[in-house]
Amino acid sequence: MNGFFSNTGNILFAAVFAIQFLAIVFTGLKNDRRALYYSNFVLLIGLVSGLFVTLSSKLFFALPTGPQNSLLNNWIRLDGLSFYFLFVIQLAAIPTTLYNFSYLRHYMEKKIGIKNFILFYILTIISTQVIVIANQAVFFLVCWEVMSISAYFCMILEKEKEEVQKGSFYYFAASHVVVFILYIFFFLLHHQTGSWFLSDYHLSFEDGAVISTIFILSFIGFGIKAGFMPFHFWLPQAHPVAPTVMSAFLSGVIIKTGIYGIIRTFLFIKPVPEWSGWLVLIVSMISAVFGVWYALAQHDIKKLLAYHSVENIGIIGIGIGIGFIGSANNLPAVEFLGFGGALLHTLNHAIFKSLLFIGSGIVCQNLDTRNIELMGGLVHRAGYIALFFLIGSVAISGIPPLNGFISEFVIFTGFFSIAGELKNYYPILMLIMVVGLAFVGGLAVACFTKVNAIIFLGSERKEVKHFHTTIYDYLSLGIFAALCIAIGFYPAPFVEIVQRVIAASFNIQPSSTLINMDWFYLSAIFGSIVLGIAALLLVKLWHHKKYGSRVSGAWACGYENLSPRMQYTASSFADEINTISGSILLYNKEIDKSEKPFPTPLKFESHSRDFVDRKLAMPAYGFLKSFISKIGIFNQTDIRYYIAFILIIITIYSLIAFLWT
Amino acid sequence: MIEFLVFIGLPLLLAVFCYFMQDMIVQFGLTLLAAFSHICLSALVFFGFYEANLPVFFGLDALSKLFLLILSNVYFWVTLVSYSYLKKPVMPKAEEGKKFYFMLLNFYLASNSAAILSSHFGMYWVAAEATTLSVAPLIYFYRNEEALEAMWKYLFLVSVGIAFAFIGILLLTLSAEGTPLEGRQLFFADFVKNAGVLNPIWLKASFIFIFVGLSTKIGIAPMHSGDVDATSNAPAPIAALMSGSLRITALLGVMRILQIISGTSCYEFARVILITGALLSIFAAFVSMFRINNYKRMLAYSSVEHLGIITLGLGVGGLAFAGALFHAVYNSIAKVVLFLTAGNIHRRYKSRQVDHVKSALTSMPKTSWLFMLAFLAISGIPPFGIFFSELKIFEGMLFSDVPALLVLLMFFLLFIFINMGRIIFSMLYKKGSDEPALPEPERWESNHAVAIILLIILTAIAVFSPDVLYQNIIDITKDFGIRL
Amino acid sequence: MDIEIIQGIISLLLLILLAPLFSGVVNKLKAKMTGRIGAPVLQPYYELKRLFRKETINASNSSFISRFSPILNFVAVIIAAAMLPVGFWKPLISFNGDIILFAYILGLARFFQILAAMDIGSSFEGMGAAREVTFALFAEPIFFFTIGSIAFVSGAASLYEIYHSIHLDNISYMVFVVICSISIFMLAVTECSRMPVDDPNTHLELTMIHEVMILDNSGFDLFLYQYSGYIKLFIYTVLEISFFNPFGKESYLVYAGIFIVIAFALAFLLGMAETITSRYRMKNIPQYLLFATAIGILNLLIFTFTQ
Amino acid sequence: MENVLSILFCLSLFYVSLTLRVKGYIAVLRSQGIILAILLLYPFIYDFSVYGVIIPLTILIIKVFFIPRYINKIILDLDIKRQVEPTIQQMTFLPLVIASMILIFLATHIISLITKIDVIPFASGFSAIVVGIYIMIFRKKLIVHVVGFLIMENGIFLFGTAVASELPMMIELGVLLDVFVVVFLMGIALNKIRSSFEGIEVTQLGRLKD
Repeated sequence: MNGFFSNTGNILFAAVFAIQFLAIVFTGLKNDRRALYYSNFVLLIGLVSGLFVTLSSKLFFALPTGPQNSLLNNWIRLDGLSFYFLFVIQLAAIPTTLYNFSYLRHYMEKKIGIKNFILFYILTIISTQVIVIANQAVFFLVCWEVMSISAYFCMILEKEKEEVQKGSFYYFAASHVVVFILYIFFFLLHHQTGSWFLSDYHLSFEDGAVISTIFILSFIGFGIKAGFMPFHFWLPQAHPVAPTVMSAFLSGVIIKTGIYGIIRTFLFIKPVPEWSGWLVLIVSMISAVFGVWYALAQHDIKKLLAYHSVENIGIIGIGIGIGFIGSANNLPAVEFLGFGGALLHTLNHAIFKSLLFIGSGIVCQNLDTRNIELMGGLVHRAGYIALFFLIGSVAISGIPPLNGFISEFVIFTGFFSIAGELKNYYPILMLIMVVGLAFVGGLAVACFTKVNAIIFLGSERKEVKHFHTTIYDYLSLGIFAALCIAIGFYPAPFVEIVQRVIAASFNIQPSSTLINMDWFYLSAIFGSIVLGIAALLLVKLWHHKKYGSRVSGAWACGYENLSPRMQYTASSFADEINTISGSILLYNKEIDKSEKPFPTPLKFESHSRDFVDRKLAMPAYGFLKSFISKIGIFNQTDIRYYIAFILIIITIYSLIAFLWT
Repeated sequence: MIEFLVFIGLPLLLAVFCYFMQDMIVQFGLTLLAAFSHICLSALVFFGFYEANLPVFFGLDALSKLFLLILSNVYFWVTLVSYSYLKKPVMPKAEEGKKFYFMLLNFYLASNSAAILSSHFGMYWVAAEATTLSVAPLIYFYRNEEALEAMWKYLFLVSVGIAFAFIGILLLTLSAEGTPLEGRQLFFADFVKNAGVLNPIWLKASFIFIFVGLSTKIGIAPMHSGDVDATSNAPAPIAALMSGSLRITALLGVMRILQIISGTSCYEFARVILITGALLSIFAAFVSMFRINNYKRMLAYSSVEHLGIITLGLGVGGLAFAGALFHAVYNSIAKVVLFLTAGNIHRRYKSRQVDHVKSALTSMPKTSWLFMLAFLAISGIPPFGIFFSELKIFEGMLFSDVPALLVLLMFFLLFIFINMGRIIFSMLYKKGSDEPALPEPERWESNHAVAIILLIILTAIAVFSPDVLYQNIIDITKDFGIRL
Repeated sequence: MDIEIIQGIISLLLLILLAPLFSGVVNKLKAKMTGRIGAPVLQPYYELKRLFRKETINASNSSFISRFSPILNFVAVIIAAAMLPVGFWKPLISFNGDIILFAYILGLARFFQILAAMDIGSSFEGMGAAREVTFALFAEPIFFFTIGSIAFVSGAASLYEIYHSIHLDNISYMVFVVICSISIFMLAVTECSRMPVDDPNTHLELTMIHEVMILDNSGFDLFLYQYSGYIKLFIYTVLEISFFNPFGKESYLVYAGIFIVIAFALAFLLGMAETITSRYRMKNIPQYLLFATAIGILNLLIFTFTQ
Repeated sequence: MENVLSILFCLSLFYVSLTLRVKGYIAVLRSQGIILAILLLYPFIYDFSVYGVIIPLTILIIKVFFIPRYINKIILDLDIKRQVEPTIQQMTFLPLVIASMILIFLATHIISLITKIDVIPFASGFSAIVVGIYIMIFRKKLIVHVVGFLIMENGIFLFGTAVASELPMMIELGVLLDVFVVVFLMGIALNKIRSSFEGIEVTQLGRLKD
């Protein structure tokens, strides 16, 4: 504690958390509305001031109000990586919390108790922040569990619904698996270094098999949390059923703690063996491709977005994989590009995924459904929501000029860099990766054109009486959208931050590949796009004035009575792509064909089930269950068996004793 | 002498008194007083403020200090909620059972204290059997068929089991033949001191018999059935008492013989037996959780599981041994909360079937939240204590000579957790087909307060990790000759 | 001003201005091959002029997307064109990794075009959009395989440098480049909606891909779409032509000659394909595209292991 | 003398595994109690002490008088059928008992080569334990289970004398008291079972399951 209060930054830093904890107190208010407003407001103050303190740290602006690196007897440690993730968390949490005001009003109208939700929401946010700064293994685990459990309690806001029970339980079970794996992970680290402090964990190649074990454990453990492909199955179950605020936070931030864990592990064990880079790269590529492909087959908007989280985690993982390969071959340039891409995409994904979830939440609440087949034409009802959603969609598809492109661009450059630095067979493999990533981009385009078009464009498939939005909706979406645009158009400062994070805390040889990319060139090009569009818009206005413009019905081969039901559906839109990998997506179509002379109504439905869930996890559980049910030995009700057991077990033990040497 | 009076004499006297005095309030008040003095004195003894001086056959060492505190802690809280529990019993037939409730409770305290404090195997055996006898009628509190069956099975199985333990004790004397101990009394301390010269064959045999015999009482598979039946059918406070303290007392017997054996060449063998038994019990809990349909039974199996974990820790040794002792402390507290809240649910829904309990979280929010928290606590989720003790056990296992077992253990624990969670959440959330018309709001009851206090204690011990507890457990491991 | 920038601007202007001419040539050649006289070579310019003078009509259900999309489409295509090296001149936009931007900026155009099509709310456009998105998905890997393989062989990451690394003196490298050009040709066929993937002259909405997406556009919007369509075709043509540049020689005459010869050859090939083949069935098109990808992979493998 | 008594004890075991009459069981209990009492009283022929007689006398009182009478009373009260229905044939049960006894005697002999034990009382005691458990396992009537338990207890007692353990008197008395209370409680429980269930056979007690 010595000297804790000697630094303004420390005091401010402590105050930030104190304010956030104070928010919990307000959830105790009797009146739901007051509890919501007061506690959320206090939390917002805490988060905003937290963001300022974070920004004033050495990593960002190096103001005197930044906290010291090591606090509370080194239980809390603030290195570049921690600050960066703290920044991501706080940045994403502020608009999400803003949206809370609007989102929870619907529940208050329905007389559903929300106080527990707010309480656990605040707890989740605090614990997530503490995770990335915790420097003591047990403390880390405690925060990790508190985060998981409080997120779980947030999820069960609408606990009466069966799907909520099921989906949240997936999450609950998955997080327990993670913790068990992390136990072993930390035990091994503790055993190797004799310390419980994360900052003391430095292992070297001489530790051989232990390094591999630690790496595998961290990749599986944190990978489950992050949602890499074979371990992703809880994600599409849990995200749709969570309240939107929570899905946004879960998808935007909580799964990033898994990424934080993997990168942190890298710092413990670097330089990593090269196979680990390939493992991460291949798993991530599979996650990216199939994540987005699964997303394309979904009709449930939140499930779709959940699968997109798998995809984006895959992209982040690709960056990490590149960094690992660079580390294994001692190529700082590649490391900077790989980890830089991963960290940037972490930030970007937090922004646009939260945006998309919140946008979808607004739509779902107004339409009272998550099925996109029942939506449509909302652009006429809520133009700005549609616009913000569009910005998020463009960003997540990795299309210029928004932020998604920036991080993908860094990752692409990372591939080129590996191919350039390591000749031999690397170019071929990297080319395949490049193509894979481009393919992911193409699928994302397909998916988000589908989502945008079906939800917002065309005409309304379901009667919407009143589309209710509040200022908070626009505020939170607006902040996110502005961030998407800002990072996209002016990436240089953000890249510089990432550069500094890697240079400061990754302890690798300096390299300026990341910062020396032509960022201003990109900004100029994007600027010129905007200029070009503006110019053409003026031309267009002039043209309309001169040659006129009018509105008329769409071409329908002369048919007059077009109805909203005749629009192209999401199922049909994605059908061709989904059919191609139907066996992995478990994509099945039900076409109700009529062969009668007078046609009856036809039906077309398509469904996709998760392969890992349906073909691996559930059958494994089912097998286990049926196997267990065959074990009748403990199922006796007769006391004579109980007594016989004593005799038998004594005989067996005695035999063991006799045979004991 | 005063300590002997408080620990054993007073409850015994009160038991007699309660037999004649029929007024419930007086019985309750006196019992509570005895419980309070018991907890005070055992705390004083534990913290080292009071040097206890007990008559022959009795004695105190680090281990019994710890277990005595566990007992008096559990007993005190259980007594505290007993009165309100008795006022509103679930079954109408229970009236008859109330008459002997406090008498048996006092008798239980006396016999259990005697068992823990005993320094002699024979004394331990007599007292342990007496605890069975005091608990058996309490199991039959509801006076229904299930309770009767449970009581019969428990009484019979444990009696047979404890008879085997007696054989084990006799075999122990046999092992001392031809040594300086021959013809001497069966004091633990003597045996521990001269452990090296004991005949290993008989020592092994003795260990097997004592372990298997007491397993019926601890609930180590495959002898756990009687225990499970009894715990699941006993009234909530008694179930809490059994899970929290009685099983630990039985475990004490095993630990005594383990202490002797730990200094001899048979230690490896004893470890194998302990680990086998422990894994079998965890496996039994694992198997049962898949098909269980009765939440009290589920909790009983959870006890089987956790006693299995404790035994596993004892068997593995090292850090896991210390972890197991911490686990014993935490488990006893968490189990009390679980059983008390489950008792509330039982009282409301009049059924132990999981399917009959619907949307408990809305109809009885206080109990349900506590129940859920207790479930989280027992599943080893921080910041509750069991997390920390499990951490120690896991770490101890990973770096012992049996690291592979950790994977097996985690596999079992994971599915136990998943299945328990499935059951508990379905109780708490699942909507019933017919909602009762405006269920009356749940009022605060004494057992809510007790549950909250216990959960706070559970967290506080873990978070502040008091030195005295830590030191005590270090002392115990020293007694056992185990290097941390 | 730097001479390179002026060269870049000139080549960009050349690309934009000559693009309709190329389409005119293709159509003329095609007409000749089917025995017709055909429209004049400058017909595309007339068409653009005609469209420009027409009133703009929007579908009643459409939103800002379909008004905004043509503009964005046009700008994106021009930006892409600005990255293309014409001859040995350095393009206007050239930096490390611009091939990624090139592919993605065309993706941006496509994204909004698809949205604009869906904006109408008619199933014709929906169908077209669905097909477009499917085929584009499989087309993108072709681009990366071909251009990317040259890039990885040369170690460069900008289009200009990639093309300048091509030296047609090694026979195995020559074969490699020729096969790459075949892949790019197949890509161009797909991206620019030519036979056998799409029939630009069909009259049945159900069989269209690209045309059906702009079915409800007219006037200025259609003008922009058409124009960007011409430029896109020409972009791919230039990509193709650049394979065969003898970059060692900086002679305008040689370059112009090669440009004209290969452009004619390509126009001939396109016209020929449209004359002698019929459009594939929709469900066979992905196979066609995968075939092109497979050629790319095979080519790269052979090249890497014969070096 | 010890060996003679032990063999008598073993004979009672054969009888108990042969008979199907409940009365027979009670007679066996009585006779075993007497054997044990004699066994304990035998040393006093040479060296009499009033203090040492207490335990054998208590045994005599509890094991020979109280418990058999109590069981008899239960049988009469509850109107238990006099005939025991075995779950396995007597012709299987007896060979099982004999085989187990042979095994135990052989094992004891082997062990006695290593350590110093009295083979016959030791093995007889152990056999009684095993037979008691066999009776519990292979008989359906609950009252017979109680008898089985008591035979096991007797076996343990014999066993105890064989290993020459000297427990303090207070504890010996405690043990006896415990056994007595167990039987007493079991009797009460049997009464209740009789009034709650159809019969008093172990098959009735099968309600408690997962």
